[in-house]
Amino acid sequence: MHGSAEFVKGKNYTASELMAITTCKEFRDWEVAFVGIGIPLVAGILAKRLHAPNLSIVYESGSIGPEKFRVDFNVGDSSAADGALCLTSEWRVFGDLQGGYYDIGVLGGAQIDRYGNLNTTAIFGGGDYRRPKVRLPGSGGGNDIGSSVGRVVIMMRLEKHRFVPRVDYITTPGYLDGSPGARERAGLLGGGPVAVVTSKGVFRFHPETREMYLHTIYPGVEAEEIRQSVGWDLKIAGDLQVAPDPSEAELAALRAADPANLILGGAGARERLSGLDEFVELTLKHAKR
Amino acid sequence: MHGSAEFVKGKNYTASELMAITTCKEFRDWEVAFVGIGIPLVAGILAKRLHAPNLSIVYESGSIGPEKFRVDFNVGDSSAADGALCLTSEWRVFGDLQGGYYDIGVLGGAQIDRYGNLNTTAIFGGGDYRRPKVRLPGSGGGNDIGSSVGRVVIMMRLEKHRFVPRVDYITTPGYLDGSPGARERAGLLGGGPVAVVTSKGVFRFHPETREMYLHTIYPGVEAEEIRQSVGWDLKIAGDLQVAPDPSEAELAALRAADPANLILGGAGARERLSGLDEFVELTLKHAKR
Amino acid sequence: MSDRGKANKLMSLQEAVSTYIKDGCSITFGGFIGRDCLAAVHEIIRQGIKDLVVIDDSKTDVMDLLVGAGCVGRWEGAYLGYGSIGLANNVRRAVEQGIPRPIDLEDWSNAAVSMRFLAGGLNLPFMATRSMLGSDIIKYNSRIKVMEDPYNGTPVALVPAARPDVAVIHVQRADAMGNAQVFGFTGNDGNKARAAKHTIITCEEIIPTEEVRRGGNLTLIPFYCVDAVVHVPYGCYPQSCYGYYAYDVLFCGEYHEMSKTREGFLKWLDRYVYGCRDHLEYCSRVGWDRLKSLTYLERQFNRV
Amino acid sequence: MSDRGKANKLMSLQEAVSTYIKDGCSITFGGFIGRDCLAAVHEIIRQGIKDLVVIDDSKTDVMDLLVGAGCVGRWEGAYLGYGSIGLANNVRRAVEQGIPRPIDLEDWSNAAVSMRFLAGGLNLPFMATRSMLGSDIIKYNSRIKVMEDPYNGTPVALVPAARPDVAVIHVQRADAMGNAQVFGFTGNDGNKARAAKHTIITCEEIIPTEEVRRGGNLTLIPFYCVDAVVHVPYGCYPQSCYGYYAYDVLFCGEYHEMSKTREGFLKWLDRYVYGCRDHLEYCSRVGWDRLKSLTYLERQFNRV
Repeated sequence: MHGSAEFVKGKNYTASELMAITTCKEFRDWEVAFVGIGIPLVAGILAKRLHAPNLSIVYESGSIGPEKFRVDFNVGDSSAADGALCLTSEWRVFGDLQGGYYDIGVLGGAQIDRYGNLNTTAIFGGGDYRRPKVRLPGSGGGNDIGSSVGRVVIMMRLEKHRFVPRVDYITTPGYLDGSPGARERAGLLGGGPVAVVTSKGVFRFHPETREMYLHTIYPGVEAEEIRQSVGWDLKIAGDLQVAPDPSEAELAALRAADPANLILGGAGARERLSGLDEFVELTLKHAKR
Repeated sequence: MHGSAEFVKGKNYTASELMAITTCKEFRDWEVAFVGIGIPLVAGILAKRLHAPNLSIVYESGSIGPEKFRVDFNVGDSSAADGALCLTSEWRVFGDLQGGYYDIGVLGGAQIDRYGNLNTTAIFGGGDYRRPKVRLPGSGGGNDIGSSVGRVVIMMRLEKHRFVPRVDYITTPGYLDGSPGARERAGLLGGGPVAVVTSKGVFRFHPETREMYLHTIYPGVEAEEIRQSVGWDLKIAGDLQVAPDPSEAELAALRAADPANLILGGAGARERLSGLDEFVELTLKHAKR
Repeated sequence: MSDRGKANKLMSLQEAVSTYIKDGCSITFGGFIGRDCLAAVHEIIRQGIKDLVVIDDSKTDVMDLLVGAGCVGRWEGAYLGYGSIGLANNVRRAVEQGIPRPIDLEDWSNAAVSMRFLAGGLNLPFMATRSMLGSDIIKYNSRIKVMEDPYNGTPVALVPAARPDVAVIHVQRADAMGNAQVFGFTGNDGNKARAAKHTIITCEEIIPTEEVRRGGNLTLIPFYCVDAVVHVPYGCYPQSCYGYYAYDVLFCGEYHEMSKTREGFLKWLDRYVYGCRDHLEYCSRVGWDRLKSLTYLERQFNRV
Repeated sequence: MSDRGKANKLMSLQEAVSTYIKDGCSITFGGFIGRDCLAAVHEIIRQGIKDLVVIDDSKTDVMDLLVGAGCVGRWEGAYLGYGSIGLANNVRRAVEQGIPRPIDLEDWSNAAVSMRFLAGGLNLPFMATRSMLGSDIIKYNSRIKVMEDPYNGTPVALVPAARPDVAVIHVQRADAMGNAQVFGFTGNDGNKARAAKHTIITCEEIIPTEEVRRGGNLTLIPFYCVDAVVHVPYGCYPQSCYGYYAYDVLFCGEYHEMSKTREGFLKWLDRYVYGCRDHLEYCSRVGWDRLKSLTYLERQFNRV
């Protein structure tokens, strides 16, 4: 998912920043994380700079445990290999994913349903799979991560057309039809989704019904506002949590991790740069070495 | 197969040396050869030192195209990797073998039959597979080479108990039951055996019947002597060839390739060495760098 | 293999592309949205090659250009998006509106494509995977066959080997024989080179074979898989090449903005592809200072 | 994986063996009649571990010792012979005469074993291969299943994944986390480490993690596959270790001569295994000068 530079009303952070900081708390120190590109990756870098310095990030291009000196725009950027513990092949890291070696994966998506199934392939609209309204990037490694990683965290902007009762196309399996043992019956090895971090709050999944429910809201957000943005009758935790505002330290660390604001700030941030030289300068200045 | 230091009667070379020199002529320049250990390997090194300097030798341990500075006693010796073009994994070179990238393979064996099937697993004797008279090393990569390499050259001492109508156990497929298309029907990709280089002469295979026949005899050997050493009614080529004696240059190159005579000379040669230092000295003196 | 057993496979990019890449052939590209062989792609477009069947994992920059230039008839792959930059505009236009021509899409996951090339690289008819089970990727792709494994009875998905006609792979270093050394991640390149009927290597540096022999552990692709070796410095630009130059996020951003309209894309194509005789002219147009800045940046972090 | 995510996995050879290698467990060893972990094998014998199920490709030196010492109940593998030196005497005695105990043998080819570990390393239930078709290996091994491939109808042989309890792998360099770098051929070690439930790395040198990071392309086995890291210089002797020491053909020849009789073998075992408290004492008994000669010889050809 892509960033935007606009501050949340009355706050000193953007929705993207809040999502990155919230997601970063899902990583634990010493874990191995298989992380997709964009804001999910920044969340991983941030976790390494904050509470999980020994987190190893794995890229599907074949890089295992790089030092996160600089931010990556793609999983295949040379930066993804900076000081890596092991530089290997794509098929090998997917094999290790399937082998159960990776604890956590973070994914974005365009559409999600109540059982955590993700669509990143196509929004059918009036059309169908062959001629959709919007063609999305496709699975990439998303399906593989959702199939086999220990637990999955999903990051998505909360919008009603994205949170639907049934996705047009299951690119990445969540809990499928939600029936008991649906994942195991299909042959899936990973644990499935544990959290959906959105721009308004965090959803989790009921251990029995496997249905997504509202677990945490951000400061200043109303639960009802969230319920209106979801396409099914959303359940809300009895002990609904309210997340704290990000601390100054968290925001500073995050902004240093993406110093030109190119991930979190989106296209607008590119235009604000005077040119490539400023990008090079900012990258070198904030590189953590 | 293992060497012996005894000269052929009336000659200045041993049977092992003659076999190595005869085999070496089967390699062509620029080919890629998958070669087993022992005398087959020395034949490959010799070819590189004589007429095929660009021959690439591949070892099943995962070494591709080493410079043959020194002789190897096992496929996994560090020497097998000296100056290699590519150092990789065992499964990878077997994959490349299966992919058709290797032109020629050279194998030894304990038992062979008229259709070129090889046994390196067990001589049953009075027993069976589970409790054989002699347990041999097993397939190793032999079966794989015989299954998939472009063409196979076999090296074996000519002895009646080794050249049998039907091997006790087909470790490495030759032409199986000899019926037309037997290899293709089984699913085998490689071309099968083209020559059996023995201590008395060279056998080849009839293009239609797939039966092994006598193609070349060594100087001083009688065809009848060979026929007596084979366990079936051996056919002899109408234009039976007589191989020339090895040249002095060939013998000198061969002896420099195995300077301590440990491959071609067998156990006796080990005892003739004064100790490890002499071995180190000989190796360094004759290393071709 | 005898035609591959030659000491010198060096040729120009023009010659390598025209010799091995034909209308209608199937093709795969090395790299993984990083180390993609953009210079070769520009040459394919300049030569007007049509109806390509691209079999690949994640290969956005390459595909968006080729699709926009009308070179692609079919895509079998996993991902076509610009990471943090956005969707692939030319791909969208082709799929949603058939502009400049419709393309046939077959969806796989990256692990599935990886297994297809592993099978191809081992000359096996298929590989199994535990990906895609339960998903709609299988529903819409009849070439994925779900079976119970004959040892434990667990479900696995079989995927068929990929055996494209051509692979084009950019590496850091190669010798004239075609021994190719890759630094940084290696993607599926080792398998792609083996699976393809013909492999073109483009590289940042040509090194003597003696230098290859000093570091055989770094040779990902041995000479016997390679047909052509082409020296193309900055052959991945605007993508990154580990140890040589960093990603040009601004140039890519500009491409993304321009390619939002068909007119904008065609303008871009005229300027950077049709309007350049060869890769050298493209580099000049981009600006050598800009390229050197990216080399400077990369070398602060990685050196080969 | 949390128990594997530790910064420091260094331990003694005694501790690593006693922690992970139990009576009756299945085990595989790294190397390929070269870079085999002989020091660990001696320790297994000293600890009197019994009924091992060894799953391996070509692993003669290791197996002949373990079989002769009565540690092995079953072998699933491809090759047990001494290359140019001769047959494996202890293996022969066990199979032909049940001395010191009968062992159960299951024959595979090296490619088949390689595919078994590739399947295990990818957590797949099986792999296909085009080896062994038409041979008696299939006739006597019911776990090899010949099928028609569902895409083209060609015959292939399926082999089941190998998932041993333990892998012991000797490498040139590793850090305390367990990132293991191999120079020279790599055998099936990358897959063995992944396929095994527990992996013990023995190594010639412990290096700082910073040094690993300077050459990530040489890391064959990442930390997350590793449970124990043991520093054992000359840990492969009398076998070779690329870049560190050459093969001792004379010592191996002497072993081969002595092991022709059961008595001779037991004498050898007393002298070099039971009679040595640990690997250091074994090195002393062999003689440091001898070891240094082999290092000198190797370094004329290869350096890490």
